[in-house]
Amino acid sequence: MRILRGCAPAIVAFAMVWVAGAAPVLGQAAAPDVSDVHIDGQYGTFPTFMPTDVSKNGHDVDLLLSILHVFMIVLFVGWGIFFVWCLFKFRARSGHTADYKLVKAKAPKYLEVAVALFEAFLLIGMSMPVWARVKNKLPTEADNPVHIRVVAEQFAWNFHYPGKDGVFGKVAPEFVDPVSNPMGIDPSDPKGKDDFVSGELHVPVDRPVITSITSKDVIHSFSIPVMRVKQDAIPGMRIKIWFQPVQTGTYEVACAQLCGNNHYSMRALMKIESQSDYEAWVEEMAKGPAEFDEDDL
Amino acid sequence: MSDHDQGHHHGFLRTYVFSTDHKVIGVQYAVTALVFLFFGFCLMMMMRWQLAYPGHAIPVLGDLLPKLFGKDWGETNMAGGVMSPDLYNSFGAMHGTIMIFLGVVPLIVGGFGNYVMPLQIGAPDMSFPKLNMASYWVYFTGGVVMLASFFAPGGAASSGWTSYAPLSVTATQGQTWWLVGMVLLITSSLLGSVNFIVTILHLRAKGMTMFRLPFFVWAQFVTSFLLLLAFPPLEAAGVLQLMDRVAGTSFFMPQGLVVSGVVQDYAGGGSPLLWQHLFWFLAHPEVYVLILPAFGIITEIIANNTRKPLWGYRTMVYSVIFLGFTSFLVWAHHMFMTGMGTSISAFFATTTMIISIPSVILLTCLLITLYRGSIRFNTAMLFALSFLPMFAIGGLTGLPLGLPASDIALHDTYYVIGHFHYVVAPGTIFAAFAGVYFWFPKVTGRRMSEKLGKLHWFFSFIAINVVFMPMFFQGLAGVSRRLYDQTLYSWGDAMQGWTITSSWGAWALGAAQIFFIVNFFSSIKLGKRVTENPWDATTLEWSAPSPPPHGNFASVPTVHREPYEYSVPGMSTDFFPQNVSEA
Amino acid sequence: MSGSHADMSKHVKMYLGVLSALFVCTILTVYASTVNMGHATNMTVALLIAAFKASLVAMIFMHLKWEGSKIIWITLALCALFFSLLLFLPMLTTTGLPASTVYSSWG
Amino acid sequence: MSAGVLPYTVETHPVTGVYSGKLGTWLFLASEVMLFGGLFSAYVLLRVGAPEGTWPTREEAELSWKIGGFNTLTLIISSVTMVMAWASLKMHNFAKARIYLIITVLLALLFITLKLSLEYYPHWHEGLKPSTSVFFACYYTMTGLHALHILGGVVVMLYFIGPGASLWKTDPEHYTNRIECTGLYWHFVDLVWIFLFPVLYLMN
Repeated sequence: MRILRGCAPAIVAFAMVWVAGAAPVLGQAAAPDVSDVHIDGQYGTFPTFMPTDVSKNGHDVDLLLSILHVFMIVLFVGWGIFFVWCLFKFRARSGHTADYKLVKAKAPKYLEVAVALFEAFLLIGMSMPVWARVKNKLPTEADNPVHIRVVAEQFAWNFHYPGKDGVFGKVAPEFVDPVSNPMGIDPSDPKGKDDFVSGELHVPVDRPVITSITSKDVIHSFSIPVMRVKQDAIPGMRIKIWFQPVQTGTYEVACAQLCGNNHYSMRALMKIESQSDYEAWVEEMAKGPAEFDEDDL
Repeated sequence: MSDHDQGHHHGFLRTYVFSTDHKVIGVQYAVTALVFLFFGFCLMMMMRWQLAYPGHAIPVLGDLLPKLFGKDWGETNMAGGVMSPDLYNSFGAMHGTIMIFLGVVPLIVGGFGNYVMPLQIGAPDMSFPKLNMASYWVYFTGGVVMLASFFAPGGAASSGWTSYAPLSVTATQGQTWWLVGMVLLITSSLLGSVNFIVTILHLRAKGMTMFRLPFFVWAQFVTSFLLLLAFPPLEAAGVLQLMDRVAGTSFFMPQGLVVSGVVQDYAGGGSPLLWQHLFWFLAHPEVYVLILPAFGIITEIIANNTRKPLWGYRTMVYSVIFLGFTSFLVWAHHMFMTGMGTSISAFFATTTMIISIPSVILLTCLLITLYRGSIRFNTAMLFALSFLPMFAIGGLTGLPLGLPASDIALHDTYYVIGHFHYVVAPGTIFAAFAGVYFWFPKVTGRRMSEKLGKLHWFFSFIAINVVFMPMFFQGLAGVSRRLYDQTLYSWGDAMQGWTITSSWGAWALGAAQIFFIVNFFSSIKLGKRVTENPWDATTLEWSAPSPPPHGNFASVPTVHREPYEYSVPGMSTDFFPQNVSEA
Repeated sequence: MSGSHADMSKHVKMYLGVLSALFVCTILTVYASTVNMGHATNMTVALLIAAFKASLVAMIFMHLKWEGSKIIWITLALCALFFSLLLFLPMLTTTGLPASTVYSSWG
Repeated sequence: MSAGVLPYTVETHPVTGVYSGKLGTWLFLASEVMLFGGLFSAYVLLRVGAPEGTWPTREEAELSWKIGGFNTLTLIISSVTMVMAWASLKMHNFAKARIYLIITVLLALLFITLKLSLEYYPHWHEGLKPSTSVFFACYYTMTGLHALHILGGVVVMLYFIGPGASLWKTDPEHYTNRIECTGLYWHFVDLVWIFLFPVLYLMN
C-alpha cells in the first residue's frame, strides 16, 4: 500500500487522462443508425450481452454457454480468493519465514479430477448432442423444410430459392453474370426457370430452414447471431446446416470470416415472415427478374 | 554489453554484431524483439482509433503519415486522415504476424532462452555458436522482409495472420513478401531449436541431471521440440502458397472460382481447407511455444520470491511434456466451423479438454507454491503474479471455444480475440516483462528502478484488463472479429461503448510503457550496481559474474542439488545455490 | 558406431549387398506397377516396396541398426507419429458429412 | 573460452551416446521429415479429394519411369559412394574417401542434369507446367524442393572436398564425424526420392 501512496500523483494524472478520454466516449454512445431499416431484438444487454434468440435450437447453445460461464466464474473466484489470501497471509515481513517443507495436499488432486469430470460431462453430455442435432442432423422432408442455397461472394450474400417447384436449377460458373445472373443458373434448365436470387434472406416462421452454403471466391462465414447459427462458406464445398425461426421480425446476417477489404460491410437482412407473407413473397419473386429469363428465351 | 571482453581481440563487428556468443545473440534477439513488439503495438493503437471512432481522422498520425510516405500513399490509404479498410486489414494481419513471430517468440525463446538457458545449465556457450548467429541473422532478415512488405504495391499482407486461402492467394503482392518472410522466420526457428535441444542435452554442467534443471530450461526444451516438429509443415504450406501465387498452381484453389463476376483461370482441384490444416498444425503448438517459456520465466521468479522450493517440480515437468505432446493433437478445434462431422469434432474437442488438464496442473502447482512462502513483492514478482490470474482467464475462456456447440456462437468473434490475448498479452508479455526485470541485473550489472517498475506494472495491469475484458462481452454479443466498422450491425452498434473503452485502455497501456522505456534505458547507465546474485537466487546463472564474461563462468560449476533449495532449515542464509557444495 | 578396420571391411560388404537389394527393389517396383492388380493393391505394393527400401537406407546407410541413442529414437518416433497424424487426420475431417459436401465444380 | 573447446564435438556424450553434430543432424532431419510430411499430406489430401477421373493417368502424366528409374538408381549409387567415403575415413584412407566424395557429387550433378534436361525442360515446353494441373503442381513442387536439397548437399560436399578438407590434417576424427553427418543428410535426400519415385511416376 505504501507503494501505491507513493504513486498517488501519477494515478491522479492517469485518471485525468481517462476522464478526458471519457468525453468522446459519452459523445459517441448514441452512434447513428446506419441502416434505415428497423432491426428487431435486443442487443448487448447486461448481464449476458447475448443477442435475442429467435431460433428453436439457440436455447441449447445458450444453456451450454451459461453453464460454462457460471462454472468458469466459480472456479476463478474460488481460485482467486485463495490466491489473494496467500498473497496477504504469506507476504514477506519481519519475523515471517518461508516453510521449506512442502505441504501434502490432497485437495488439488480431487479438485483437478472434479474439473476434468465436469469437462467430460460438458463435452459428452451437452456439446456433442447439441452439435450432432444442430449441425449434422438435418430435418427430413417430412418436417416440410424450406431449402435455400446460400452463396457468398465478395462482399454480398446471395440467397438462391428454388421457386415454386421446389427444385433448384443447374448452376455453373460459366453462366455467371454479376448483374443478371449472379448464381450462374443454367438458362436452358427448365427447373431453373422459376428460381430466383435475393439479397435478402426471407424465411417463414416455425418451419425448419435448410441452407446449403458455399462461396464463389474466398472463404466467408455465414453468421446469424440471433439464430445461433454460424457456418463457414467455403469455395469448393457445399455445406448444409439448418435452423428454425420461432418469431417474426427483421434481423441481420453477417460475415464472420475475414474475406477482404469490405468484409465489415458484408451484411444482409433476414426477414422472418408468417407462412402466408412468405408465400406471397416467393410468388412475387418467382415472376421476375424478367431481364434474364426473357432474354434467354 | 560485455565489457569483460578484454583479451579477445575481435573487432567491433565480431564482438557486437556478428558475435557467436550466446549472450550477445540473446541480447540482440531481445532488443530486436522488443522493438518489433512496440511496432506491432503501435499498429494496433492506430487500428483502435478506427474501431472506436470509425470514419474519423486519426489525430496527428492522420496528417503525419501521408506526409511521411507521400501523397499517393496518403490518398489510397489515408484519405482525409481516415484509415482505409485495406490499410486496416493489413495492419491487422501484420499486427498478428509481428507480435507472434517477430516479437513474442524471439523475445522469450530467442532472447531469454539464448541468454539464460546456457547459464542455467552451466554451459560456456550454445552447442553450435555459428548456427546460433545464423539463426539470429535469418530472423533479422525475415523481419526486414516483413517490414519492407509495407512498401510493396498494394501494401503489406492483408489476409490476417492466418492467411487463409483463397483470399491470401488472390491478395496483393504484400502476401508474397509475407510468405518469404515467414519461410525465413521458420528457418531461423528450426536452426535455433536444434541448437537448444543439443545444448540442453549435451552441455549441462557436471551434476546437472535432467531433474535438477531449472523449470525454465525444461520449458525451453519442450518448446524447442514443438518448434522443430510443428513449424516445417507450415514451411511446406508457405512454399505451396508461394507456388499458388507465383507459379499459378492451384493447391488451395478449387475449380470454378468467380471473383467479382469473372471466372478465374485456374486448373482447380485444390482445397482451401488444406491450408488451414497445415497452418493450424503449426499454429496450435505455436500457442504453447508462446506460453511454455512464459511459464518457465514466472516459475523461476515465483520460486525465487516465495523463498521456498517449487511445489510439485516433477509434476510440472511431466505436465509440460504432456502439454507439448498433446498440442499436436488439437489443431482442428480452430476449424469447427468449416463443416465437420460429429465424430471428428468430438475427437478434437476431447483432445482439447484433455490438454486443459496439464495447464490447470501447472497453474495449481504455482499457486500452492505461494502457500507458506515468504512472498517478496518486487516488480518482477508483481508481473509474474499477475500472470497467474490473467492466464487463468485466458485458459478458462478457452473452454467455450473448445466445445464445438458453444463455439457456434463464439467462433470468429471478439471472444476469441479476448481469449488468446489474455493468454499472450497479460500472460506471456507480462511474463516477458517479469523476465526483463529479473534478469536485467545479470545482463547489465545494474538494477532497474523498482519505483518506475512498479508504476509500469500497476498501470499496465489495469490498462490491459480494460483493453481485453470488454472483448468477452463483445464476443458474447456476437460482434465478429476483424471488422473495420462494427457499428453497421445492431449488436456492434450496441457494443460500441465497450469498443471505445477498449481503445482507451489500449492507449493507456501504450502510455504506461513510457515508464518501462525510461526505466530500461536510464537503468543501463544509471541503475544501481549489483553483485553477481542480487536476488539471493539458487540457480547457476547467478553464480556467474554480472554481466558474465565470454565463456560465462570463472570456473566450471558443479551442481550438487535441485534448483530451488530456498529456506533450507538450519542454514544461515535462506538460499542454497545449486553449485555450492555441502561443505 | 565406431568399428575397427576389420569391422569396416565387413560393413563395406554389407553396403554393396544393400546396393544390390535396392537395385532389385527398384526394378521390382517398376515391374509391379505394370501389372494390373487393381488400383488399391498397386498403390499398396508400391508403397510397401518403397517403405522397405527406405528402411534399408535408414537402417544400414544411416546406421540406425546400430544406433543406441535413445533421444534419436524418441525424436524419430514422435516424428513418425506426427507425420501420420498430419497425413491422415485432415482426410478424416469431412467424414460424417454427406458425400455431396465436397464438389469439384459448381454443378 | 571459444567454440573450439565446447565438449562433445568429437567425443560421444555419455548419456545420449552421440556427439553433438550427429544429434543436431538427426534433429534437423526430423524437421525435414515434417517438411516433406507437409507436402505428402497435401498430395494425399488433394489426391483423395480429386473427383473421379480428374487425376491424370500414367499416360496423361507423361512422366517417363525410365528416366525416373534411372535417377533412382543414380541416387542409390550416390548413397553407397557416400557411405563408402565415410567408411574409408574410418579406415584412415583420406585419398580414397575424397574420390568417393567426388563421385557422389558427380552422381548428384548427373541427377540434376537429367532432371533438368530430360524432364523439366521438355515438359515445360510441351506446356506441362505447374499450373497445368494439381498433379503437376505437386510434381514440380515436391521434386523441385527435393532438387534444392540435392544442390544443398552438393555445396556441402564440395566444401568438404575443398576448403573443409584441411580439418582432416588437424582433427581427423572431427572431419570423419562431419562426413558422417553429411552422409546422414544425403541418405535422407535419397530416402525422400525413394518415396517420390513411385508416388509421382508409378502410382497414377
